[in-house]
Amino acid sequence: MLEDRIRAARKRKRLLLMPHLVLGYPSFESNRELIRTMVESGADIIEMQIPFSDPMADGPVILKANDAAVRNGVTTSQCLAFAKEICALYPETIFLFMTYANVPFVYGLENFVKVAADAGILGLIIPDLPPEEGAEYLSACERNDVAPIFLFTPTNTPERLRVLASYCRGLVYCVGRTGVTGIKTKIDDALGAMIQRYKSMTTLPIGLGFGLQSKKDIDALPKDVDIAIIGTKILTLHNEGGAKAVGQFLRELAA
Amino acid sequence: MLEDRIRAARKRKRLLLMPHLVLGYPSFESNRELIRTMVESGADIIEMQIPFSDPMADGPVILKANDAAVRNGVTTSQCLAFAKEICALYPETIFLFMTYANVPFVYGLENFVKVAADAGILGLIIPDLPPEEGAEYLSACERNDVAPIFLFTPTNTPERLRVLASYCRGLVYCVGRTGVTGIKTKIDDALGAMIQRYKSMTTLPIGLGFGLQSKKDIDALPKDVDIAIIGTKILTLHNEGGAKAVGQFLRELAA
Amino acid sequence: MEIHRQKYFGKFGGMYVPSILETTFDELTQAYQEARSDPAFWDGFAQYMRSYSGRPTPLTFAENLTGYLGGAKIYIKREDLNHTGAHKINNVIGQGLLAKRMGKKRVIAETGAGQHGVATATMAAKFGFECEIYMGEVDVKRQRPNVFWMEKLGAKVNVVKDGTRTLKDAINATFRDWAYSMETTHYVLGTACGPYPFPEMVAWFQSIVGKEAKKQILDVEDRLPNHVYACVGGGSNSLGIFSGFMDDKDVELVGVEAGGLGLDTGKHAARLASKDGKIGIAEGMKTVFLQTEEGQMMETHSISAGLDYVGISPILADLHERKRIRFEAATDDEVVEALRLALRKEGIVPALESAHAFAQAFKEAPRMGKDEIIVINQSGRGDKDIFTVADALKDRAWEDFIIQKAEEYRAGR
Amino acid sequence: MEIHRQKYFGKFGGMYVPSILETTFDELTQAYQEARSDPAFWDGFAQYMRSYSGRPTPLTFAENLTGYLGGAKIYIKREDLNHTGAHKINNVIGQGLLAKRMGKKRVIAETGAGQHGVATATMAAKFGFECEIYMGEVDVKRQRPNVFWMEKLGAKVNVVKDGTRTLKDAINATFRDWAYSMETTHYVLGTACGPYPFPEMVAWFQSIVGKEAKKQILDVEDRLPNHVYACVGGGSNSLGIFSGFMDDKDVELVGVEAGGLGLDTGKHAARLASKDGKIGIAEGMKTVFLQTEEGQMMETHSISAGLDYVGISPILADLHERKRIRFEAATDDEVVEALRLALRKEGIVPALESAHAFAQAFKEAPRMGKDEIIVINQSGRGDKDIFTVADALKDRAWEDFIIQKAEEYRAGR
Ligand SMILES: Cc1ncc(COP(=O)(O)O)c(C=O)c1O
Ligand SMILES: Cc1ncc(COP(=O)(O)O)c(C=O)c1O
Repeated sequence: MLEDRIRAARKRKRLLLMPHLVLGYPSFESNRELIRTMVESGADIIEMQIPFSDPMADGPVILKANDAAVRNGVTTSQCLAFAKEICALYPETIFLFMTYANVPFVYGLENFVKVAADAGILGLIIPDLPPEEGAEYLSACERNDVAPIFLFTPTNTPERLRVLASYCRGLVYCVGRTGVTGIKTKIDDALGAMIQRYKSMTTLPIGLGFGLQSKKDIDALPKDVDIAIIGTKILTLHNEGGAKAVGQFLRELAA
Repeated sequence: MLEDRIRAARKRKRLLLMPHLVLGYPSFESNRELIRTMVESGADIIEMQIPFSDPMADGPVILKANDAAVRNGVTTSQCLAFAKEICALYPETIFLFMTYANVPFVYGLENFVKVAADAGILGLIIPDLPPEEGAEYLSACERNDVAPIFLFTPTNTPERLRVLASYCRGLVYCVGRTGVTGIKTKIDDALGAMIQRYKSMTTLPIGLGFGLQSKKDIDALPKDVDIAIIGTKILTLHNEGGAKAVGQFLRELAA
Repeated sequence: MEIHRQKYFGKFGGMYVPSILETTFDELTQAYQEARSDPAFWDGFAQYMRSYSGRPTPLTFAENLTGYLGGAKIYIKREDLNHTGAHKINNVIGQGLLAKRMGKKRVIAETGAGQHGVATATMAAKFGFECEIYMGEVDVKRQRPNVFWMEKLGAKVNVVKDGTRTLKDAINATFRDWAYSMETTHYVLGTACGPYPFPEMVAWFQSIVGKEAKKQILDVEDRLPNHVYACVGGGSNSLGIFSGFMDDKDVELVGVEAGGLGLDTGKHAARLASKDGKIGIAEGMKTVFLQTEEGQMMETHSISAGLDYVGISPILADLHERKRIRFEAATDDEVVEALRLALRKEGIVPALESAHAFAQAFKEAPRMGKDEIIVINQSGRGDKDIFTVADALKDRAWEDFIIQKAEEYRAGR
Repeated sequence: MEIHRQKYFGKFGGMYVPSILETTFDELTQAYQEARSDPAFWDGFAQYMRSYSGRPTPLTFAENLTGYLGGAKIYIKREDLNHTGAHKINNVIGQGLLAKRMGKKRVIAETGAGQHGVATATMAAKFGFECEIYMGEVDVKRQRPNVFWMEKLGAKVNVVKDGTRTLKDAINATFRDWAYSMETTHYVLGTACGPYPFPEMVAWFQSIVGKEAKKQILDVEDRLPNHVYACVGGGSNSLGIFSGFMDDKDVELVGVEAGGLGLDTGKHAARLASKDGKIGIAEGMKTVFLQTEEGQMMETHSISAGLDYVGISPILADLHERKRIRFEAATDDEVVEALRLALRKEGIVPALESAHAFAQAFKEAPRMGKDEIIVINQSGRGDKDIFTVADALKDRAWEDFIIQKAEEYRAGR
């Protein structure tokens, strides 16, 4: 389902935009405004992170947002309810959840995937849940037609990429360089070669993430990239200039 | 010589008084005034301590006086010259030196004893120079007719007392209790017994020291005591009330 | 004890790592397993510990405590006598030798009490690695002397200001560093936690403690102890000593967690001894954590930085479930009292961490028979805790000294 | 080495004690000589050191320093790994066993660096003695952590405000205590100084260091070292290690004194390496002292409290005169630099005292052949010196920490 939706959108647009936000940060009210702006400014896919106290794969900016949201007392049920509301509001937009394994684990994995799917969530990104640890997760995703999305990273061997690809659905989340979120990727020939390598392992749409900063970066992206994933930059803009600044940035990118 | 002088004095007086002072503390000028007062107030024997930086057998009061005198830069030569002046001034009074082994050792032991004897000093008390370490000292004393005075203490065995007695000349310096200077001796039967013990080891006059505080103490002294040695009390009085206070105290004792 | 050579220990453990780290973990797992099946590696390790760290550490008979408490005979395994002052060096030298084998040039580590940081900085100086240490801001404050020495040993200390600013956040920060640096860098994890192979590997290196202790008690008593006590932060010192007696079913093993202000106050770090612990996934492993209903890791509390941790070794979680180890907790107050008693009676200065094991043993020993034998693992020495101990005992002279020192510093500026 | 069984060592030594202490010294001499001729006593002592203090301490090959300095092969004898962190415990346990044999109930001691005070307080706790420690006011200030632990170990610490308020005044104060208390009390003198039998007795207990070191170097190198370095305060650690090689005439022995601000500044504590030392009598012995023309003991200076002493062991003064030991001095600055190098290259933290031996060895090693072997005695660990080292290195973060701590204390009052 996710893959189909992405392919359909891709028909209308050379490059899809996938901004990120942290649920409950600074508040759900603010999330609502931000998502409306994102949708209106050309976002095709929105990655909603359910906050976690120990987001080991996130850099300082997203980490701080997680800390704040957790301290605000954001609950998983709130996030699921919020997703249901939002997905209904913007049926044209694709919504994904990103979170860490403990959140669905403690909620009840099976139930989490089902409720998320019912809410309209099309895919899940759980960076600390590799396929080997995720048998229950994978089968719940399959049953509920939610895409388990895995990350391709530069350090993964071809064999490993093949394994990841075999479990991945909807899109592959490609990492431009080593490291956690929030570090700028240098867009050069090496990146092109890397995307080629990823591409040769999968037929899924390619999302490239981590560190995109400007329209110039977007224009320089290798042509095989289907989706530009923008995390830290969006959060930084939002922290500094609110939804307005995010909207302006997305419109520039989409232009 | 010392013994004869003491016996002669003893003929005239039941109990001789032997006050103590630290040379150069607080100044030689002050020492002159103090000695004059002592002589005029009934002192028979005066114990002049040549200050040392590490007076291991002295209690806090005398220790502080030593520290101060050393910091004032008092020299051994000054002390010897001072002794010469004073002995000439008060030929009726007996003057002794008290000091620690390093002072004469560094000055030159042989020479020290000779110059002291020439000055008119009749006896030497060096608490950290036991007879076994003092061969040179003992022979210098003998040659110069200066009395090497040793201490009898409650912890010494009879054998040890006999050894000390055999080297001691002039008087024996008896310690009323264990410890260093400045602690009050309880004058009771035990003390009487102790003096008896000391007395049985020597024919020399008996000086009893350490901790005498008042006329009452003096009156309670066992009859075998020939000399009351008064150190810390004198220094304390001098610190608090100057030579005048010392004089008053000595006059009381002599009364 | 045959330590499992598999990622799970019962239902705990695993390898919950982001894909960016997978290759590193594969490489590490392979290097570790090769080293483990090469007897020369262990011999080299043991030899290094002998000539550099002073192993074997003694087993001291605590005659006065035994008499005072009036029950079981008490022995103390003296990990405090290790170079750098705690058992942490065992694991660190082991991983250092492994990192050399893997051709790494740099090491990174998290630290709570700072003992593991000092040990890692020490090993890095000795082996010629570059070194960075991550330490929570709260822990930096309460363990400044250790920070000082890490820096003087040439390590860079990064103060972690995320989350609860304690050990778990330092672990996350170190994993983040590793995600950039893994090619040149080895992450020297400091306790038997984290993704496979860390729990098993750290327990393996620490098993040197249990091997020695078993031999030593047999040498002096010609029989096994009845009870062995160890404090439990992540679980490395306890697994170290317990491993020597794991297969001896008659030896009771007692793990002592941080009871903080009391198990019913919510201010503690007792994952297994309290009712507050729940199974979860974080820091790369599935184990018991102190977490909210929502699965958020909680703030923990302990007087000892080294036990102030939300998670626990998956190996211990399993042994708890299988009832091989009994878990108890000692409160801050009991710990300070135990420290005082150990100082006065035996002239030893247990680290506040180790003093938890002492506190529990002191509670139980008087009720035991005189024919019973206890071994307490003194995982480290308490010198590092001087600021904490002085505060706990409200030592006025110490405060005066610090105030005067501060005035000198101010005047010099 | 056959240590002399007589009061004098060449022209040094003796027993310059007030008659009030003579009986005690006779009793002590007798007890010591009996113990010394009873092999069971030494065995008991060695066994105690094994099970309580972690002996034998290792001999560590300093591979990085060897490579960095490019000359002789450097080994380090690790007295820092003893319980309480220095060689002082060797002597203290020895004297403690003797005091028990003599039926004493109380022990007293002087201390400079505080290591001997901590060791004595530790022994007293372990053996059940009452304990009082005398320490100069200057030393209390620079070694506060040690004072803290002495008190927590149950000892009373008496601050000595006489004279120069350092070690020599503490020694005098302890003798004064002893003059009242000798019946119940043993004076645990901390170094190879003072009246007979202390110099010889302390050197005897410390000879455990040299015995081990000799065996260890023969084990690893199958030959004796060319040079052995040790720092010299009173002389106990140096005599300890040197004793193992005294009769091996080809082994050069190098004693390193405190050079302070430099031998030509008058601000040092080099009794034998400088021209300022002269023979004299104080603290109950005849030996070389730093004294004025008038025979008054001088104020000395050293960055390390433990070497900041006017006198020196009469045994060393004699060995100096007989040219068996070469004496050198290292300045405060050289010592801080040596400490820094030892930390960075080997991950070890020598006490500032011990760092004097390192400094001198570092000066000389580069000029030696690669076939030569050096042993340096690391007499203690530098944890205790954190305030001094932080000040010497002007560590801003440490200052900030102390200032903040002081503010907390002030706020709490
Ligand atoms: C002395 C000491 N003991 C115990 C611990 C707790 O860790 P673990 O449970 O891994 O032994 C620490 C941790 O820093 C420590 O420093
Ligand atoms: C670590 C250390 N080394 C050396 C010394 C100097 O004493 P000695 O010359 O007796 O070994 C001291 C004295 O306190 C010390 O603490």
